[in-house]
Amino acid sequence: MTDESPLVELRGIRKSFGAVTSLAGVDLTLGRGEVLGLVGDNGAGKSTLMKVLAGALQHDRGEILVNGRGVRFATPADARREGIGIVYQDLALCDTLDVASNLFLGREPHKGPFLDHATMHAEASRILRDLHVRVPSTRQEIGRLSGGQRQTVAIARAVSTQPDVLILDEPTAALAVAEVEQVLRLIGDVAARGVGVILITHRLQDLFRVCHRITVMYEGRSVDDAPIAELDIKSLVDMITRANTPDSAKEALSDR
Amino acid sequence: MTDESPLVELRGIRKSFGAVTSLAGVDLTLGRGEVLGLVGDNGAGKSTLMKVLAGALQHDRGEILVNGRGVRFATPADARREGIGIVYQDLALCDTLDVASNLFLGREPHKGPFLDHATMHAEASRILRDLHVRVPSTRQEIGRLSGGQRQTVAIARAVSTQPDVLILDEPTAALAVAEVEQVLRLIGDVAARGVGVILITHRLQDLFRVCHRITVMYEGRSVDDAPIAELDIKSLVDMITRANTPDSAKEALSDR
Amino acid sequence: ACDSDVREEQEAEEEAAQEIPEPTDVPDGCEPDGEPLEIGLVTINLQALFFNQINTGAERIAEETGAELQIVSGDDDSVTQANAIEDLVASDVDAIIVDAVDTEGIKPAVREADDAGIPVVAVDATVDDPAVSTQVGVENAKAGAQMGDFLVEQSAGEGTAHIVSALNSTIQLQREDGFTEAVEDGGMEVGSVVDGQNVQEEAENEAENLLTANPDAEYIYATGEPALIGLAAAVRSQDLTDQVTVVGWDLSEPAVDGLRDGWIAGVVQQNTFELGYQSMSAAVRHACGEEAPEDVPVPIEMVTPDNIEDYLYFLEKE
Amino acid sequence: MTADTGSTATEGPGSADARDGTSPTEPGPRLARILNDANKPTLLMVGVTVLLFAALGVATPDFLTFANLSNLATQVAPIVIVGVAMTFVITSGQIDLSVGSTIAFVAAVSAEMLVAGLDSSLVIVLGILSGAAWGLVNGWLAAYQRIPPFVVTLATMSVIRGVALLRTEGFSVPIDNRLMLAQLGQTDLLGFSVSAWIALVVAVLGAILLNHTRYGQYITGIGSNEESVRRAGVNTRRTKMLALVFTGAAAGLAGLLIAARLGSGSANSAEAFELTVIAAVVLGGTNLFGGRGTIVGTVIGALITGAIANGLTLLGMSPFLTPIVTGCVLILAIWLNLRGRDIADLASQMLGRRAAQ
Amino acid sequence: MTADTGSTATEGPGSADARDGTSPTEPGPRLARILNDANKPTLLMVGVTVLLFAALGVATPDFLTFANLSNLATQVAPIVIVGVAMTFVITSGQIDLSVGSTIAFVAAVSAEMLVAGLDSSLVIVLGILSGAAWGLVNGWLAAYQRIPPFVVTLATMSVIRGVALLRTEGFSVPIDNRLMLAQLGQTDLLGFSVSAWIALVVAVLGAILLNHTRYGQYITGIGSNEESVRRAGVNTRRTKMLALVFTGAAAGLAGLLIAARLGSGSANSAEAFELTVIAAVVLGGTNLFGGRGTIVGTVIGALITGAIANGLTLLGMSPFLTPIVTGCVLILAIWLNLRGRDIADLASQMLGRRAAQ
Ligand SMILES: Nc1ncnc2c1ncn2[C@@H]1O[C@H](COP(=O)(O)OP(=O)(O)OP(=O)(O)O)[C@@H](O)[C@H]1O
Ligand SMILES: Nc1ncnc2c1ncn2[C@@H]1O[C@H](COP(=O)(O)OP(=O)(O)OP(=O)(O)O)[C@@H](O)[C@H]1O
Ligand SMILES: O[C@@H]1[C@H](O)[C@H](O)CO[C@H]1O
Ligand SMILES: [Mg+2]
Ligand SMILES: [Mg+2]
Repeated sequence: MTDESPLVELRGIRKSFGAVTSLAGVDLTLGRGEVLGLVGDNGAGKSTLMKVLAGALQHDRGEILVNGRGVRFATPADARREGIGIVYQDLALCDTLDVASNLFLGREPHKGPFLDHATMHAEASRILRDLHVRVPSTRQEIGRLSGGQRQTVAIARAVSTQPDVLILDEPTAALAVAEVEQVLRLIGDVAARGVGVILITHRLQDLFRVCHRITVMYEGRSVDDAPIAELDIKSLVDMITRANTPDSAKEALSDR
Repeated sequence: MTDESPLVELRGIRKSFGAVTSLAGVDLTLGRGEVLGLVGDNGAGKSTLMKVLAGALQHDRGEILVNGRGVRFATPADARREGIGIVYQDLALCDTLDVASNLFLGREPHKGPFLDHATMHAEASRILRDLHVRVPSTRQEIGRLSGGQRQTVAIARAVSTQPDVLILDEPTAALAVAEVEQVLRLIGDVAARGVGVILITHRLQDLFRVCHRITVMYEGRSVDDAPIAELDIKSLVDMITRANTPDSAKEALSDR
Repeated sequence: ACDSDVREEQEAEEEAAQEIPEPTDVPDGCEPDGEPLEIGLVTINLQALFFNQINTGAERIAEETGAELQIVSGDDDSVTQANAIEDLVASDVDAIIVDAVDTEGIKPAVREADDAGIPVVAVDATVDDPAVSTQVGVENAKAGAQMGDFLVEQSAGEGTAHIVSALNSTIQLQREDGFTEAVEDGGMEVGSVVDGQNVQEEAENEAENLLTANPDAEYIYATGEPALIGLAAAVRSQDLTDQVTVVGWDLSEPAVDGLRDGWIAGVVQQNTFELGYQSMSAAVRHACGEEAPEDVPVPIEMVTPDNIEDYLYFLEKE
Repeated sequence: MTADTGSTATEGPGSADARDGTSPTEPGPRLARILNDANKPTLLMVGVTVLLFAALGVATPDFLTFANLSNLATQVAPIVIVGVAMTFVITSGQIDLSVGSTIAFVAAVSAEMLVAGLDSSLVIVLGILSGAAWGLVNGWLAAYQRIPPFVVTLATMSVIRGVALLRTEGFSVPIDNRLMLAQLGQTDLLGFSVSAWIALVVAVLGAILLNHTRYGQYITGIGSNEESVRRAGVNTRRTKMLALVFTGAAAGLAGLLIAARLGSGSANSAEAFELTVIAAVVLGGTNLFGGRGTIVGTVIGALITGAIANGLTLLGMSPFLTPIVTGCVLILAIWLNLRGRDIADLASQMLGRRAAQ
Repeated sequence: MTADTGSTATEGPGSADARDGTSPTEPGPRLARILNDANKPTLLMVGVTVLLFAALGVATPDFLTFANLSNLATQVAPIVIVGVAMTFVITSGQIDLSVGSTIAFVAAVSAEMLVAGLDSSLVIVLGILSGAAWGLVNGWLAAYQRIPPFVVTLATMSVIRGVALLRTEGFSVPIDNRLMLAQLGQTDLLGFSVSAWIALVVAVLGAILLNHTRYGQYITGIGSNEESVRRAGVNTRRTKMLALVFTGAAAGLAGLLIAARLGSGSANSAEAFELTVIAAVVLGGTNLFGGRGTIVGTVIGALITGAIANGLTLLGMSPFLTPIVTGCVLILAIWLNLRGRDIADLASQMLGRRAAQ
């Protein structure tokens, strides 16, 4: 439990849904202040893995270590307590609640037993303004926002919890150009403060702008891990699609 | 109603939700075999406009012309009949139905009064294979697929209806690299067959690979329209964010 | 057509309907403020023939005395009945007649009416409270016992009696208790008791199951109209008309058929029309400030296969 | 991806086109596949039902006799008939509270029509049609006027029984024992009542309609995401309205059968019937909020509730204890069913894993 | 984006930081804002209720008298009390069918306890606690054992009334008129009954809890998307269980008040009460599938149904017509409410447009 132990370490994580095996043994390491890119084909198991790390799903086998200490998250609340914040790919918003309520879900400002609506809306609009997010009103129901607006709210929520580990599952998928820039800048900022960031994205060029290291998943397994400096877009694409892997290696992989 | 009239023309489309005005007057033209990029900031009104064109929403004012003929879509079925196919940004899938059922929703193969399950699954797996889509099984409930898998099913559905106008609302947002390539190739293929394609995306580099022309929306209005040849990424970004528009011009815009 | 033969038979059978007995001793009525009397009647529900015949009787008296009668259904619920009485008090009726779902739970409402100076007549169900000006009704426990004695005669004090009851009706529980005591005193045993919930289909299902569980059942007692209708249907569907002897309460078409066929040995018939006549007459008298008796017992009739033809008017509504 | 279907065959070592997608329909290990594809909750419900029947059979010898099972079939028939239609309504995300009232209406009015001299055959047709007509009123108000079905059918529940009451003035209308309709209520075929056979036919037709027609797909889809189905070009309003017409017609049919069985039609019949039916549907595994429905489950749900009532009476249980035991057995049954699902999940997972190695 | 809030002020001409986001909370044109932000359905329901009261007042002079309005308040009090709690249950995507049985249980058992010599104050506490205890059973089975609340409460509905029946053997237990609890049922404060005042307090507390506490947020969020709320770190099981404890406790309170009013406790009270309560809640605008709830709406829903029953009796309507008219008025009320919403939408749209120019 020294300072040398990585911020997060996953070892041999496995997870099945009925007869479908989504994770067949994943290892992953994240350091303090590190931005880790997690890439892989559609259905490779990235989101499932992140749900496990965020406590939203329970894995069948394998270990999770935070700061070198073995943990088991029975609920997302457990993971939160360990300082893990996440933007889910499906955003995990409540459509009938308004923007501010979604932003503060689970940690609403309150005065005694009562919600502090005024602070909530004022804070919400401040946070959104800081993130350069434009929504018609913080009182708008979130189900009525555009795809990009929804996503920015989800990002704002995760960031504003000030986590030690920030997981972003395709956070920029629905964002316009300027908003993407904003998010990339944000990632740099939080990492500079020592936060460990895991970024899942299919926009490979973004990875090269913010990541320190890349972990590649393939069919439920972690198959590669390399510092970004050793990679270029072409090699990365090959790693994801396993285009260069000879059949024999694939075989070895499948038998593992 | 000559062959000279564009495939689709939208004139002065306006749409409000209660007090929120999403579309404040949009013009748009699409030719046969043309790939039109529709871009704009988050919340600019792109999805709302496409829902209007697909009959999913009814606009308050303005005209829709298909092949030079004024039409009014009361339901999505009406738009379908005019040959309009669409991939919605929210995908519009039914989570508890399986992959094949979603793929054929509304046009299920049948033998007499009965569903032809065998054909349905065989066809579904053929279509998905043609599109290089990988899902665990065509009998899997769609709610249990990964984000990218869901999106490919939605694309496969829209394409397989063989529409005259194909609307793609951020179709590649959740897709991995190879799948994105696949979709871009597909867009080129269908356009070559004379289909008009409207592509909404925030991945500007993709626009330059497949589009002929770009229409830019800003705060519910169409504000620019230019052949792709006249643009580069920088100028496009400026058009979207209206960075170069002097305040006086913005003013004029708002007063329009 | 499928039914043509039967239709011919039916026509041939068409017989003159019997007349409902006329009311005796009808009050004169009055018009206190130059307006006709307004009387409210809160009944239990509108679905049993029984209650509707009380209404018919009351309406007849209303016609003859020139009073206005407003009937409110209690929908089998004591709170609904209390609400209805409250509302009738608010619209300032001259008297209220009530057939209580819950003979205890109605008391505060009755007292409220009494406090407002509105006389209350209780019909069918006995409400034991000084606020009630007149009781018109049947002694259920006693009549149940009478039916028990009748069955003991039939069985010569041997064998087991089963019961189709309604646990949600106070009166029917009293009938069950009276009956149970009498048959046990007479040497018989009480076997299965099932709950028909005062609903025909429930009673039929439960009676059917009772018959399956007791394949050699000989004697069965039904405590009310829905129970007897359900029991009769069950006995028919199980083809047991030759084996069982049924006794119960309240005439209905299936009960009459059973009496004619002989496997229903006896039915307690309450004089429903008389209940209506008497309660309305008492209400009118109280409203006009006249004297009326505190207790009007309405005798029951014991209908048997021998005298059934005299009571067919109880199948009529009016 | 290591999935049960075709993983070894198409994605394993040596498969050159692994990159080009799996062949999703290729057959995988049989048992694991069936456990995964089949409606697991339903399979388990069957198990729980068998258990319940066995337990009751052991507890009282009368229970598993042919005569009693035949009675049971007759007793649950109306619940099954209306329950099958209700499965469509609930699967589409709607609800129908007016079925009990429609039963009463049709029972009473049919008896009146018979008294008025109409022929049984005509009365049967008119009875079902008038049920369907009330369903049309419900469906139009719910689907086209967009009033929540709960409110619509709560209101019509009051109106429909009210009309029946008004017509009959509370009088239960006797049906002459010799008329064809009354005879139907007393006829047996191969030891089972006509009602039971009709219920069987309705259930089979319902299962086909739900699982093997476009209509069934749309019903499920609407319950899952109505807007998606509408955007797919389907007339969702008509689809939803039709479901309510079905419950109306089914209630009409049930009303006729109940009148035939009791030999009289009463505006008093089938009070609280809606709850019994919805209970059978939900107990069977159909999601109360829509999107998932099973006809087999509904039949089983009806059988379970019917068997508990029937069995406890056969056991000679005190009527004061019956409701308590009924409730407890209900909870036990559904609990077993849910826990069983966990076990089956585990089993199919282990089978799948072995198959994938 | 041209929106009603702050559009002129922050996004209009001359605003330099338009690119940097709007100031979403800045005040816009008042009326348009209120129409847009306030719970439109609720505002409209108030309008419809006023209309109904006016119509009944015109039809019968007795209706709008103070004495009758006071009666009406007493009559709807139990519906409001249980309805407020039920609003939480339904908003969270659950349902509670056992409330009627709990009322009967508490009414009967409290009467028994009084007969046994316990003090009224103790009986009141025990009555509410025993209601809450049944709610805890429901909540534990539903939230922690994951049995659908519909099935759980259907089963306990049978069990709870069964226990009450067993204890009282079906007879109603009289309460001595002079005991404090019975006195409560007859006391007026400022012309309104104790029940009515308690209902008012419960409604106010409920509205605060739903709209101004975290608990209320989570209830609404769970009904909208339970998994999202769970992922936000909230203990959703406990939240859902608590809602069922509320309905249990509320039913206990209502049971005490009903027993006090009737001067007796009966295991047969409040049959089908659950339907009345759910009707009031849904009529008031709470979504039966969860995610949207309104306490004011529930109170209005209870008032509407109560006023119809009360008004029709005052009108001297034939009991055979009453259910028909009741159903029709219900449909009319909700239809007006929905159409009215369209009109309000139009109005706020036009106001918004004018403001944006
Ligand atoms: N609840 C579930 N039940 C069954 N299968 C599931 C479930 N959730 C995920 N899966 C399967 O697990 C696999 C991995 O899914 P996951 O969402 O983790 O992929 P991903 O790497 O995030 O893909 P994408 O890039 O498309 O988001 C997929 O094949 C998916 O179908
Ligand atoms: N049903 C609705 N009710 C109220 N406002 C709505 C509704 N739908 C959309 N809006 C608003 O209309 C505006 C335009 O939304 P739209 O989804 O068309 O944007 P978009 O250009 O597709 O954005 P994105 O790039 O984020 O997908 C947004 O401000 C949104 O909040
Ligand atoms: O006395 C009556 C009748 O016997 C009827 O069968 C049911 O309710 C009771 O009040
Ligand atoms: Mg993913
Ligand atoms: Mg969009």
